Amino acid sequence: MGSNKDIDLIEDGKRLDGRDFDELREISIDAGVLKRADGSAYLEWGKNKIMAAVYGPREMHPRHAQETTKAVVRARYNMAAFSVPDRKRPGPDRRSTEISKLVSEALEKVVFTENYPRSVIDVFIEVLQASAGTRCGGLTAASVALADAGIPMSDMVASCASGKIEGEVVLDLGKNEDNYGQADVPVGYIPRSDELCLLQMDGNLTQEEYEKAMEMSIDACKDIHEIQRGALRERYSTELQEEEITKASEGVE
Amino acid sequence: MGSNKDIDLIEDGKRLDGRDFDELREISIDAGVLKRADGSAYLEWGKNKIMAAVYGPREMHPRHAQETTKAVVRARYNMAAFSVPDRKRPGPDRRSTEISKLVSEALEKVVFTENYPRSVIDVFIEVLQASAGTRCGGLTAASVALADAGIPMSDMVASCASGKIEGEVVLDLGKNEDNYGQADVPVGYIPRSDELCLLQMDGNLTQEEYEKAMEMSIDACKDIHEIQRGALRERYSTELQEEEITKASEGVE
Amino acid sequence: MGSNKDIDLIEDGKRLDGRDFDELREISIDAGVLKRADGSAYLEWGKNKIMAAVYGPREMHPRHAQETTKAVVRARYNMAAFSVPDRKRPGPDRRSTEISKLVSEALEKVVFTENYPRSVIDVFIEVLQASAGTRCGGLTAASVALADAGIPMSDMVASCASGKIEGEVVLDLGKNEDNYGQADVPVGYIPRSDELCLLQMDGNLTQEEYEKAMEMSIDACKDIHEIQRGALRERYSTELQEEEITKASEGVE
Amino acid sequence: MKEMLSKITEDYLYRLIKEEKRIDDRDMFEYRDMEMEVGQIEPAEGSARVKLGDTDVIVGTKMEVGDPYPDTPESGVLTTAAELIPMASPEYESGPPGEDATELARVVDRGIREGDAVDTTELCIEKGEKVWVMFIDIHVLDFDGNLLDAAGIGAMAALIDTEVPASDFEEAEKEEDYSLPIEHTVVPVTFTKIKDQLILDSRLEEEKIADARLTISLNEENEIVAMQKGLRGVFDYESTKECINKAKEITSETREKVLNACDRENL
Amino acid sequence: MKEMLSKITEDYLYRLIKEEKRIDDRDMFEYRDMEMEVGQIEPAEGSARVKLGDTDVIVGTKMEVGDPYPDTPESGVLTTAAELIPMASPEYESGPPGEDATELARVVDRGIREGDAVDTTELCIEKGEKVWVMFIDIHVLDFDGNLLDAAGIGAMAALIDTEVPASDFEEAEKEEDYSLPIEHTVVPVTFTKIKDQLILDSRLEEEKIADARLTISLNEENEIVAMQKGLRGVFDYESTKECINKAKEITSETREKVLNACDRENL
Amino acid sequence: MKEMLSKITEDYLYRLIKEEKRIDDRDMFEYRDMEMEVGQIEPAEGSARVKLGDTDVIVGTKMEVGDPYPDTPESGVLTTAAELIPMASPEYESGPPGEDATELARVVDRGIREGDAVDTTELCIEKGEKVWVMFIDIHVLDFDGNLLDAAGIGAMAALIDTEVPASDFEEAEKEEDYSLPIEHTVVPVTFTKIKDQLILDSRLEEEKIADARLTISLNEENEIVAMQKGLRGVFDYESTKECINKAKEITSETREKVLNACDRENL
Repeated sequence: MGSNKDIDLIEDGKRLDGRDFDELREISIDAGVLKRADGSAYLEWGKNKIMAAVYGPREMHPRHAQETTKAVVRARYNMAAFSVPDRKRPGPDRRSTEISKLVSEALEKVVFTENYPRSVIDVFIEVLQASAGTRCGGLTAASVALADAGIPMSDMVASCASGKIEGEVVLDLGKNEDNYGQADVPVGYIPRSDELCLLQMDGNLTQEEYEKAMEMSIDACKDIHEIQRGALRERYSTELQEEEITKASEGVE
Repeated sequence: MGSNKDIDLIEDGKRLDGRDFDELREISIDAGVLKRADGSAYLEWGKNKIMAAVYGPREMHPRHAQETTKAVVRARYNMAAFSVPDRKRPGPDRRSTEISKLVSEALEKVVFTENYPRSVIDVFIEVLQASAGTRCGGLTAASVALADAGIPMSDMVASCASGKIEGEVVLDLGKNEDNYGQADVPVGYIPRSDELCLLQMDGNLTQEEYEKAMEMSIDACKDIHEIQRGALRERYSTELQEEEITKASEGVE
Repeated sequence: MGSNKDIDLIEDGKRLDGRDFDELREISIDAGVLKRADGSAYLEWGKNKIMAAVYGPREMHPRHAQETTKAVVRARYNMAAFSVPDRKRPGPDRRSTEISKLVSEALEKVVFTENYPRSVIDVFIEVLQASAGTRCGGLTAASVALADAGIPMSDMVASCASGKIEGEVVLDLGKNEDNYGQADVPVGYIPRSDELCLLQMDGNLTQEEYEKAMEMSIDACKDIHEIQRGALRERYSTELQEEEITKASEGVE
Repeated sequence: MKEMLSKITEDYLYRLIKEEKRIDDRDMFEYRDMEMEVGQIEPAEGSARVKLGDTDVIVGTKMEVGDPYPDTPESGVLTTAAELIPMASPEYESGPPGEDATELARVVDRGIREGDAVDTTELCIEKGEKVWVMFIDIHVLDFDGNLLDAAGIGAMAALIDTEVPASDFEEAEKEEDYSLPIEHTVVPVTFTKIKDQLILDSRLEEEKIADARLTISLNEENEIVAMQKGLRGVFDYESTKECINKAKEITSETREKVLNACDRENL
Repeated sequence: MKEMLSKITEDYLYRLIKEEKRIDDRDMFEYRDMEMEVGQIEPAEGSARVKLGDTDVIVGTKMEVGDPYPDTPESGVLTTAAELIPMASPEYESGPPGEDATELARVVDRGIREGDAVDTTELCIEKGEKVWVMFIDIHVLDFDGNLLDAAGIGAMAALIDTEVPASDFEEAEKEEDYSLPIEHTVVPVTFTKIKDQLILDSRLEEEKIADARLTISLNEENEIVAMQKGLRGVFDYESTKECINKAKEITSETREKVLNACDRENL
Repeated sequence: MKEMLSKITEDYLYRLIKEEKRIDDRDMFEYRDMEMEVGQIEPAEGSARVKLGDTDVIVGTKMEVGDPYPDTPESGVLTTAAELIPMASPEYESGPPGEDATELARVVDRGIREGDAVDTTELCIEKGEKVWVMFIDIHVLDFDGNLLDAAGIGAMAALIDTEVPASDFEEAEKEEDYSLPIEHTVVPVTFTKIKDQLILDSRLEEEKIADARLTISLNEENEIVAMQKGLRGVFDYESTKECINKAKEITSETREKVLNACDRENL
């Protein structure tokens, strides 16, 4: 959390961008937006712009990283050089290495990895524009990309953070709230099994605040899950439509 | 091209080093100058001093880089730390990476690579002293080194640049001309088939100037080709002489 | 050797820490101090604190580094970031690369490597606190760790330096003596065969001084060898005791 | 993980090309649909996303205040980098830029630099002491051929879109941001050679069987500012002249599209 | 060179856990013997060696004078690095830190940083110009599980042990060394989940069959300052609450041990 | 890609050595033809190319103005690097220096540095602020054994050849270039041990069967300034003394050759 400067983040019971304490920023997701990838999703979440792509299951290289009884889910989180105000030097840094690890772990739980021994399922998350909450956005988009790739899953992971600003527990911190707030708790949630597959926290929370934050996040994740499902429905219906058009036009010929 | 300072590069219809517009700097090539390499050539071109060596065909490592139907020609262009006024940090940089790629591509066309599936032919170019035109010098020397290594080739590549200084199209830019000139067009030429296997250009040329430059370069490449062939003849005759001396001395015993 | 400042290192025929010219700093060695390693030793030598561990013989990776007729001894000398006054950046540097090579070479001579073709015996030396003489300390500790790992050896290598300060040849330079002295000669010695497996020197010595230094070092190495053997005896007797205790307690049951 | 085309696909493609036909029924010298979105990336000083069919490239510019090079004390500094991220193709791997990414960055860079697209002398703040340093970052999202054109066009558009962030840098000694001083609009076009046939805007499958390519960058006065022959094949001199002639026509159309997409007045 | 447990060992461990037993007869929520040696490394500004059974970790701190980050001109700089040196385990390899070492360093770092363990504003020497830069280096000598706690506890102890070496640095503008200004004592505890059972201070064999872990760092007021779920398994929300409750008790005992080992008065 | 000798060649070489003979009929302690070209590389401040038979090494020096090390504020800085470029041997690979190149650079460096070849105090421009930084770069073109001597001799010759480029650096505060201040001429000689036989100037095939080597660097007063035992074999103490005795004779001949090749008066 930030340098705790005396910056007002709440006015008249609302946040500076007008949101209520338990209100998400706007989220939209498009599935199937890339051609080369086996699955993909593009997400806008507030000012975040994030692309996720999935390749696989495919043979794992290097071989010694293969697992004999299951596929490995290998996520790579990356920020474009121009995605942040101060240019990000290309290549992984410690932060992105950690996020890549956590996202890999969070996704593996929902994928039926035992179907594909010795394989790897590569998940690439590219942050094109960053504005607080990119790991949650990336995990959310990646789940949709996995589904778009047709990879058998028990559920999609929905992800969202809540935190504390000016002593209040609020949902989905924006950029200033993240910089000047007091705590941040990103969560990855599997609705069907009611389980947490990502959980981090930093800042300062009492146990009561923690519980309030978690309950907010879990509720929000359920909403996000609906948006994810909507993106897939949209995608399939487009595909269906296209098929129908093709059929129709074939009929014409 | 350089910073376009107002520097005189032409006086009385001659260039500062006394050359005519279509005149090459002095070039000399010695073939077979290294012991360990399978083939080698040492070239001096104006103030450039360049060594080229060839190893192979030999088994390609790593294996996944092998091609099943042909050999790969893999050139590595490198500048010695002391070859330029400001010390060059050891190791490849972006410029040398690009040159290595272009030289590899230029040479592969003349080598009968299909004779050596799964092999690699390594070409090493070391610039010991640099003074404008090292990629052309390196490519020219490398061709001789390949021939010296006895690798079957359809022809040797001859290479040379022309460019523009003070609005005039001239052949084979020298160091100051390169720094303060207006355009540079390095060319790799295969005399037997009249084809271009290297072609780059930067600066500013009209189409007419381009044509003038190219015609100058192609003519010059034919001259350079003669120098290359001379180096090989010299090499073989030395070898022959040595053999004869050996025979003679054996006769004496 | 250091910057040759005018710093007094000898007073009244004694060194600043009270030692005689041919006196070692205090040395203690404990064998078998780590659980995961196959063998280990912890050494304190003056203010040096050094841990050595051995893994192997085990299969050599990468495969192309295997030797078909013998094991390779591969030492890695490393300094902890906090082991020196100015923080040492993690990772190998040129100095540690050279020491690793020399220690590998020094140890291979005493190990019966031909017993383990295609294998590697890894020796890890971690300097936790450095105070002049870490390569000798590391080599000495590593020998004990090899023995502790039960690896068949012809002898243990004992190692020690001598050098020159204020024109006098002295044994086992301390930190200031190393910084401001005139020469340093680290030696690795195999008592049983009376051979030198490590020998470096830098500074300035006449041949006479060299001989004096070497004779001091070889004598000292014999003493160090006793300390090494003591550490092993201690280790075995502890093990024996433990076994007896176990037996006794089993008897009780 | 280099992908190969099947022998059948390869033969089919060769047959098509011989008959002067293409897989997607385009003409030999026709671009795919070109979509351009300019200025969509807020944290970037300038940005452009260029789609050529399924090829999808984002170029962003970032600027900061830094040191000039000792030999050009009065010029700003330009740096171009390209990442062929593994999202874009199963053939791309994580890690530092390989030779393909390096060539891509350098060809785009040469067009911009040698074509004097930016007036770098106006990016000098204090001679020999401090200048604007500009990063042009090329990010490939989806790869279906012809990266050189997509990236080169995107870079030019991103530059035109760039606002110099003077107000963010005290050292800049200006209080207001201003548009990047553009001197020339440089646009590349790449010809791909398959057997003896030249085509424009090659798709991935076409590049798999390509012998050579030739990239030509022209400015608005039809002057050649950069060229690059690529791949292991050759060109003869006559066909390079042919390409230059065609390039004039094609790049002026492309230039039009770039300027339209950019919506900048003072050019 | 990842080591596997044999099927038999694995089954045995699962059976034990099911019966709420452990290989070394410990209780589910009992630490192994914890040994702490503080201040043994002379060249370090502060140091602590923590042994949890056979797990053996040294943490050392080093300080130097350097530049502040532009966005925090009045704060000292904290950097945490971890090396999983190959001495400590046959599974560790030489080379730059991998993802395990990176996660270890970052989790320890977050506890220290977000828990305001150090009053970094007191490490500012001259606003925006020079500050103390502190390196926390984690060196693992022997690995038998639960690195996160050993390293986190060691880091807190090393910080408490740290003397700011003001007398060594002219730029520090103070003539005497002084104890590092400690604001909070932050202590982590890690719960390991095997099937449905939670345990504390897992040993290597237990980690081999672990599904997930949860690290919780608390300060002396029982406020949560950092959390991290690790591994490929999940937690349900209820059990995270359970863990937090247990963590309060456990960390206050650990904190007591740390303070005793450190022998520092002004806290 | 380590090359092996065939068993037959190996046996032949051993038999020769036993009879105190060598493949090229040299004496045990005889150098191959030594060719030295000094000052041929114009952009270098100093340079020397040394050929020992087919071994071919170029050493170049470069100087620039930079910062002194904090602990030697009144001394110039010396850095030695070696590249075993893959041109020189099928066994060398591209990439950062391995342990052989590192040892080579460090042994050469120690001879120069510990032998006070250069008076580095004269390379101080302004105490604690700016000094001359010198790079000695060793470039191996053709490798047929005994790199240590070729590189060490070349480095000494290149240093003697070096002109300090004061006129190129405003910060140097001198207007004219001047010869590098040489204090001692340090020359190395390397003995190679095969079974119980010592030889000088080993060729590649001899090094393939060598047990150990010993490099001894002496100054013009026959003082030992650096030694290094290499390879996996051993020396006994008596033979090191023998080597030192022989080294005096040999290095004074070598020193003569270096000085003749360098054609510098003020030494």
